[in-house]
Amino acid sequence: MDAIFQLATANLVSPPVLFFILGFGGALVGSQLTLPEAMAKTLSIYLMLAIGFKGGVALAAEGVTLALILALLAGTVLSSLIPVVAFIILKLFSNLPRVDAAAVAAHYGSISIVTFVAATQALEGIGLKPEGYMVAVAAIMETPAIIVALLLARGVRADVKRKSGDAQEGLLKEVLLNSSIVVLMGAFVIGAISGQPGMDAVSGFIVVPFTGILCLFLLDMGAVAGRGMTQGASVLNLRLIVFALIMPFIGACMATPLAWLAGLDAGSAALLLTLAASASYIAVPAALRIALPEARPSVYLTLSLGVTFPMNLTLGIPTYAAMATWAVGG
Amino acid sequence: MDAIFQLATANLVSPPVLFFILGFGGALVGSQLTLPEAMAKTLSIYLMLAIGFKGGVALAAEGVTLALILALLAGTVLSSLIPVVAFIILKLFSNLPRVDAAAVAAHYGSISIVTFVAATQALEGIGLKPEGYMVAVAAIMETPAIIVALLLARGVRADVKRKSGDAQEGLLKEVLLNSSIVVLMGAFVIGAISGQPGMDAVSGFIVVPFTGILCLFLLDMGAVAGRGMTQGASVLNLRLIVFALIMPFIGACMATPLAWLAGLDAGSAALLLTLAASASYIAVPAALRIALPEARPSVYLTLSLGVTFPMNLTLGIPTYAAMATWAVGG
Amino acid sequence: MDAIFQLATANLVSPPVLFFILGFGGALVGSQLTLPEAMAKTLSIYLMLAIGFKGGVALAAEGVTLALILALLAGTVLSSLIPVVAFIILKLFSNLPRVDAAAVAAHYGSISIVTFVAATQALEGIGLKPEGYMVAVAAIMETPAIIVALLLARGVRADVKRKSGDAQEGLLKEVLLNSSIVVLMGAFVIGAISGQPGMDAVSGFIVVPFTGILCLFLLDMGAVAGRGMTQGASVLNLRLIVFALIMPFIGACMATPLAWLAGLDAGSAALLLTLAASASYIAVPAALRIALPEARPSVYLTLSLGVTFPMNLTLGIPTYAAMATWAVGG
Amino acid sequence: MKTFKKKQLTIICELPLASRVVKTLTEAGVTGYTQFDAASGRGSEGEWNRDGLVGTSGRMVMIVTILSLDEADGILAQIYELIEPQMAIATIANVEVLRDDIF
Amino acid sequence: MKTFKKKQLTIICELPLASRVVKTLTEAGVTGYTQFDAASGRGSEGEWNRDGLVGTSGRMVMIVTILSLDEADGILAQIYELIEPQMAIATIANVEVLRDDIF
Amino acid sequence: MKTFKKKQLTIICELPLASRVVKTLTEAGVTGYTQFDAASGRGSEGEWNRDGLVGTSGRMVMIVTILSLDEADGILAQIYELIEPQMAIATIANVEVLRDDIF
Ligand SMILES: Nc1ncnc2c1ncn2[C@@H]1O[C@H](COP(=O)(O)O)[C@@H](O)[C@H]1O
Ligand SMILES: Nc1ncnc2c1ncn2[C@@H]1O[C@H](COP(=O)(O)O)[C@@H](O)[C@H]1O
Ligand SMILES: Nc1ncnc2c1ncn2[C@@H]1O[C@H](COP(=O)(O)O)[C@@H](O)[C@H]1O
Ligand code: NA
Ligand code: NA
Ligand code: NA
Repeated sequence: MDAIFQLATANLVSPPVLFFILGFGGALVGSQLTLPEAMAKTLSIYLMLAIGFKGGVALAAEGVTLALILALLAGTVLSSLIPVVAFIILKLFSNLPRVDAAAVAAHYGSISIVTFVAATQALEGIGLKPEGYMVAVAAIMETPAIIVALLLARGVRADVKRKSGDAQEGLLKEVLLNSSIVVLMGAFVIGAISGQPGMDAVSGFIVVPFTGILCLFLLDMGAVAGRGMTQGASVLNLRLIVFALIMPFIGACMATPLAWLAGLDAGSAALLLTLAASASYIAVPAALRIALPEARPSVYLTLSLGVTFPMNLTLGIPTYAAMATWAVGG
Repeated sequence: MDAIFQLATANLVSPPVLFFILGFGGALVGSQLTLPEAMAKTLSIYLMLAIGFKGGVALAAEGVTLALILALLAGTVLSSLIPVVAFIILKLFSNLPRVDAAAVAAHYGSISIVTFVAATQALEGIGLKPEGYMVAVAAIMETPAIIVALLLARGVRADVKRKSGDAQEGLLKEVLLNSSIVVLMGAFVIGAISGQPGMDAVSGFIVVPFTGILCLFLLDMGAVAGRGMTQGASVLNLRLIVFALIMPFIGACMATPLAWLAGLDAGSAALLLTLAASASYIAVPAALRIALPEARPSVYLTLSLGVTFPMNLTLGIPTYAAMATWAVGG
Repeated sequence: MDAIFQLATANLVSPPVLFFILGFGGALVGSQLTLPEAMAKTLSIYLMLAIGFKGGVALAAEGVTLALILALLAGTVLSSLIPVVAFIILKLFSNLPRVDAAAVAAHYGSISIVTFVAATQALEGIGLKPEGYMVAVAAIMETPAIIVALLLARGVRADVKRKSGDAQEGLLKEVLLNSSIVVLMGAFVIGAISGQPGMDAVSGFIVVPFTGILCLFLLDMGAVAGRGMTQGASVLNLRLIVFALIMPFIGACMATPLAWLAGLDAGSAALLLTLAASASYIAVPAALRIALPEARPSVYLTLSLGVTFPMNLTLGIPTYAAMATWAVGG
Repeated sequence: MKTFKKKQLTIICELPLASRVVKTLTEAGVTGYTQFDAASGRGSEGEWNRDGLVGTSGRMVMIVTILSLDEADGILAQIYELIEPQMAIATIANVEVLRDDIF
Repeated sequence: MKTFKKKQLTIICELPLASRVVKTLTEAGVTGYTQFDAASGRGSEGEWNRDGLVGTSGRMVMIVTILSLDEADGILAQIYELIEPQMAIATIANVEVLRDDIF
Repeated sequence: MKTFKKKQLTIICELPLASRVVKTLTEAGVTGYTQFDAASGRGSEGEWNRDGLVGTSGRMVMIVTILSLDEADGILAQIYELIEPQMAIATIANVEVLRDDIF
């Protein structure tokens, strides 16, 4: 408990989290600290590129291990099961219509790549460097949740056969070829090919300014999250807020035994828990606009972006790190 | 005199100033070297973030001193008095209508944050590192001048009672919550909280590329200033140009005794003089659009952006450094 | 031959080229990895600024030599002759209308500044550091080809006298004052003025992240090239593709004796060959829109951007390096 | 298809004024609006260009709102009062829409 | 000058939907279209603002296409079916052009 | 409110041509204009997209100008001559404004 507390404090006074809080607070008092969209998009590409490349270089050093295969498997299982659990909880304890519940479930089953980046950085800061292949685990966890959640929603949508064939195609494109994932995995492969000499050539861009650029990006993300919470406040009720605060920990608990079974080290285990706990707010919303147009963005975005993301960034990550250390040993 | 001359030469061949001149010259011969707006805005946020953070880290090391309080006081006094002096000079020696004179006075009383950043960089280059808290002084000097200038303009505007309540509210929001100032002060506080460990984490972004990024930004600012001067040339007359060249030195002279009274070191004193001498061209114009729509932008912008800003950047800063060193001792 | 092969392999697994391939491949499978335009434009300004500045600093160390004058002369000759050769080849072996043939010739006579930047980086990587003044050679080679090609097209355009006076003026402005060239040459002069102390001040921005930023930019350029090839595929026929693959080597062959005559070192010679081999796809298209509106962009852009540029980046540069080393000695 | 007649009100104004225009429209009860960034232009105060700018002044935006015929006149009067002293223009045009109820 | 009457169809929709709108227009045989980024706005789902966004959702674009009078009605019906369940609006207006043949 | 009839001329053209269009408009005496960046589109030369581009070619802009009824015809003719050989389209529409004198 004490360890969690120390980790949490260290995390809270780290510059990236403080800049996130600045952006979030700015939005609440009416100062718009967002970056121009062109820049926000570029920074997210930069972060994917950097984290993917670093992961690839690490993989080149580590080699492909059984743990990598097991971790990919664990990620797939989590991304498929978490939506089911989230959906059941929402149907039991909230009054969300089925389609909204399924949409929310998709978000919590999938992952937030920004949370992943921030967690990687925070874990390295406390000496829990995750394995390089966790990048691939993050990538693989994005999609299954969407498919499962669509099946969950399907019950209400038997009427939309014709459209859905078309929609599915667009959906797959939207999800599998979305630039974040392609850059992340592409940079991962490039890092694996070019190895340490490649890293030496680009570390002045990929490593040196990384934490600082993350600060700038989280300032923007904080502003967007704060805006999202302000604008979506009307759709929130106590039950939904409680869901958004508790569900991450349920996801992390589901991930814990899998991390242990897969034989992950503490850093990688902490990342797997974080991925399970995180909720998408970039890739999944775009996919659902096409696949589930009836679901209300104000519900799923406010929960994942306005409540869960800030909670994970501040309190969640240190807790998951502590849980992972406890489960697999420091 | 010799020292000024040496400082001025060193300043003139420093890359940031040379890039400013390139942008300015490009605009005059018809080559548009501006950056896209999204980038210009991001670079200005970066500079605020970096300079604020550095100031905060320095403050954490120095602690809150009496000099900090006195410097804030001096800044407030200068920002309130300079507009009055500028207004009187303009009413006596130019034929500007009262409302334009007040608008120009607001600009010269407030500060140019870009000039502040460039001066900080230049002063560090010649070994006159200012104290960290000067960031807070810059922030506090932005607003009083606007309020004083509105009072000066008020005489002609007794008719606009109803509107002005509404306008004032927008004005305060525009000025106090404008993202530059919030990022500057937010990063200052974050720097103070996270201290040297925070700096170690982000210096690869905040320190390493700083001067180079400043070059890129000043290339853009030079292009914008040159464009402003070209487009506004028709409203200029000799008296106004002389005003724009002399007023900065009057402001610097007003700041000199205050710097001495506040017991500032040479670097901080040079910055206080620079702040007094500088004229706003980003925050104040936006505020005046709402608060004084009758004032002509072509007048106040051409003077502050097209004449005073280039003069300060090239000749002003070294002169103020020399004045400060002379006044408070090197 | 073995050396070429080794160079080519090393080039192909270098991160910049791999990121280019990622962007290109993404476009082919339908994932749009472009950066926002504001960012692409800024990165290109950054690259011009950095490469120009570095060249200028190098020039300040080397001093103005006879080789510089001779290299400028060689560049001018190449940029004037290559279009003629390209035009004749196209008239003989393709069925392009005269105006399209002239337009294509303009592109191959002029240069691709991105190829120039990538080649400089690659050459430094294999220990063939070019002289600083090659930046000026690149700049001077941009324009003559356009003028020559317009003369070649003129035959068909005797009717457009009145318009062309006006068009010429716009053309010259478009070409000589286009921001790439002005920033490149401006930074070159600034680098020469501020020398090593200037470099020390800005190297954290200009040198440290350079290769990494080049990766990001080439990711974008790959995506744009891939898109260009996909969209333009319908205008291509085998003869045109063969032209786009062979013409660069003809240009490089024409440059080889001149590099030897000018007494260039191996690195500079390799760059001269690369410049001769490269085809413009940014500056010349813009100029021709005004000067030769009848020429079809889909033809000249698909060839230069979709075929020649990728070929140069992957196979061309190492080949030219090997040719240059062979011709002037390592 | 059956369409319904509406009015399209288009306002081009400087960015610092935009939030007031939007506030006026919202308080007057419009069902929605869309704002666009303009890139450059020329008006009574001369030329302007968005490139290179850092602050909100010096650049124009366009605000478009689709109105029912009834409300158009009243809203027009309020907008006129607001933008008259400022750098701004407003135009009204006839358009048709597919759903009567949402405008 | 002699001008010809055409219809201008304007669609404001969320970015993830845009490629479908364009696909529908293209399959219906329009001669061209132009798409613009909107900056901010308000509609049935509340306010939105492009600033700070990373993905495609949450921001609107405007798609403009000039149609001949004949084809307008058919295309309208198809577009209506596509955008009806989504965040989107569509308007039609009369315009004139100089060349009859290219629209 | 009392309104006045004007013409809105809208030109969509490639960016390298824009400065000439503006020059033509200015020399013809228009009181102002506003230029917008388009994001993507399709025309006679196929699809285009602004994303990723570095130069001025390959992307379109929209130039809008409000004209008095008298001047519209003459300006139209000049614009037509300029844009005819280029990638560009032009449309004219009826709009109303609140102040007669400034257009
Ligand atoms: N009355 C309106 N006038 C102009 N734009 C509108 C209007 N209503 C909606 N919009 C735009 O269309 C988008 C989608 O609207 P909606 O379908 O109401 O969610 C909104 O976000 C606005 O940008
Ligand atoms: N029918 C149309 N509706 C709207 N925009 C069009 C249309 N046709 C062409 N455009 C736009 O005008 C540009 C030039 O068209 P074009 O002259 O056909 O090459 C295209 O790239 C489109 O952006
Ligand atoms: N006749 C016009 N046609 C189109 N846009 C205009 C016109 N006049 C002014 N504008 C735009 O509206 C802005 C404000 O105009 P003004 O109120 O004349 O200062 C200008 O900067 C232009 O962008
Ligand atoms: Na998750
Ligand atoms: Na001042
Ligand atoms: Na060439």
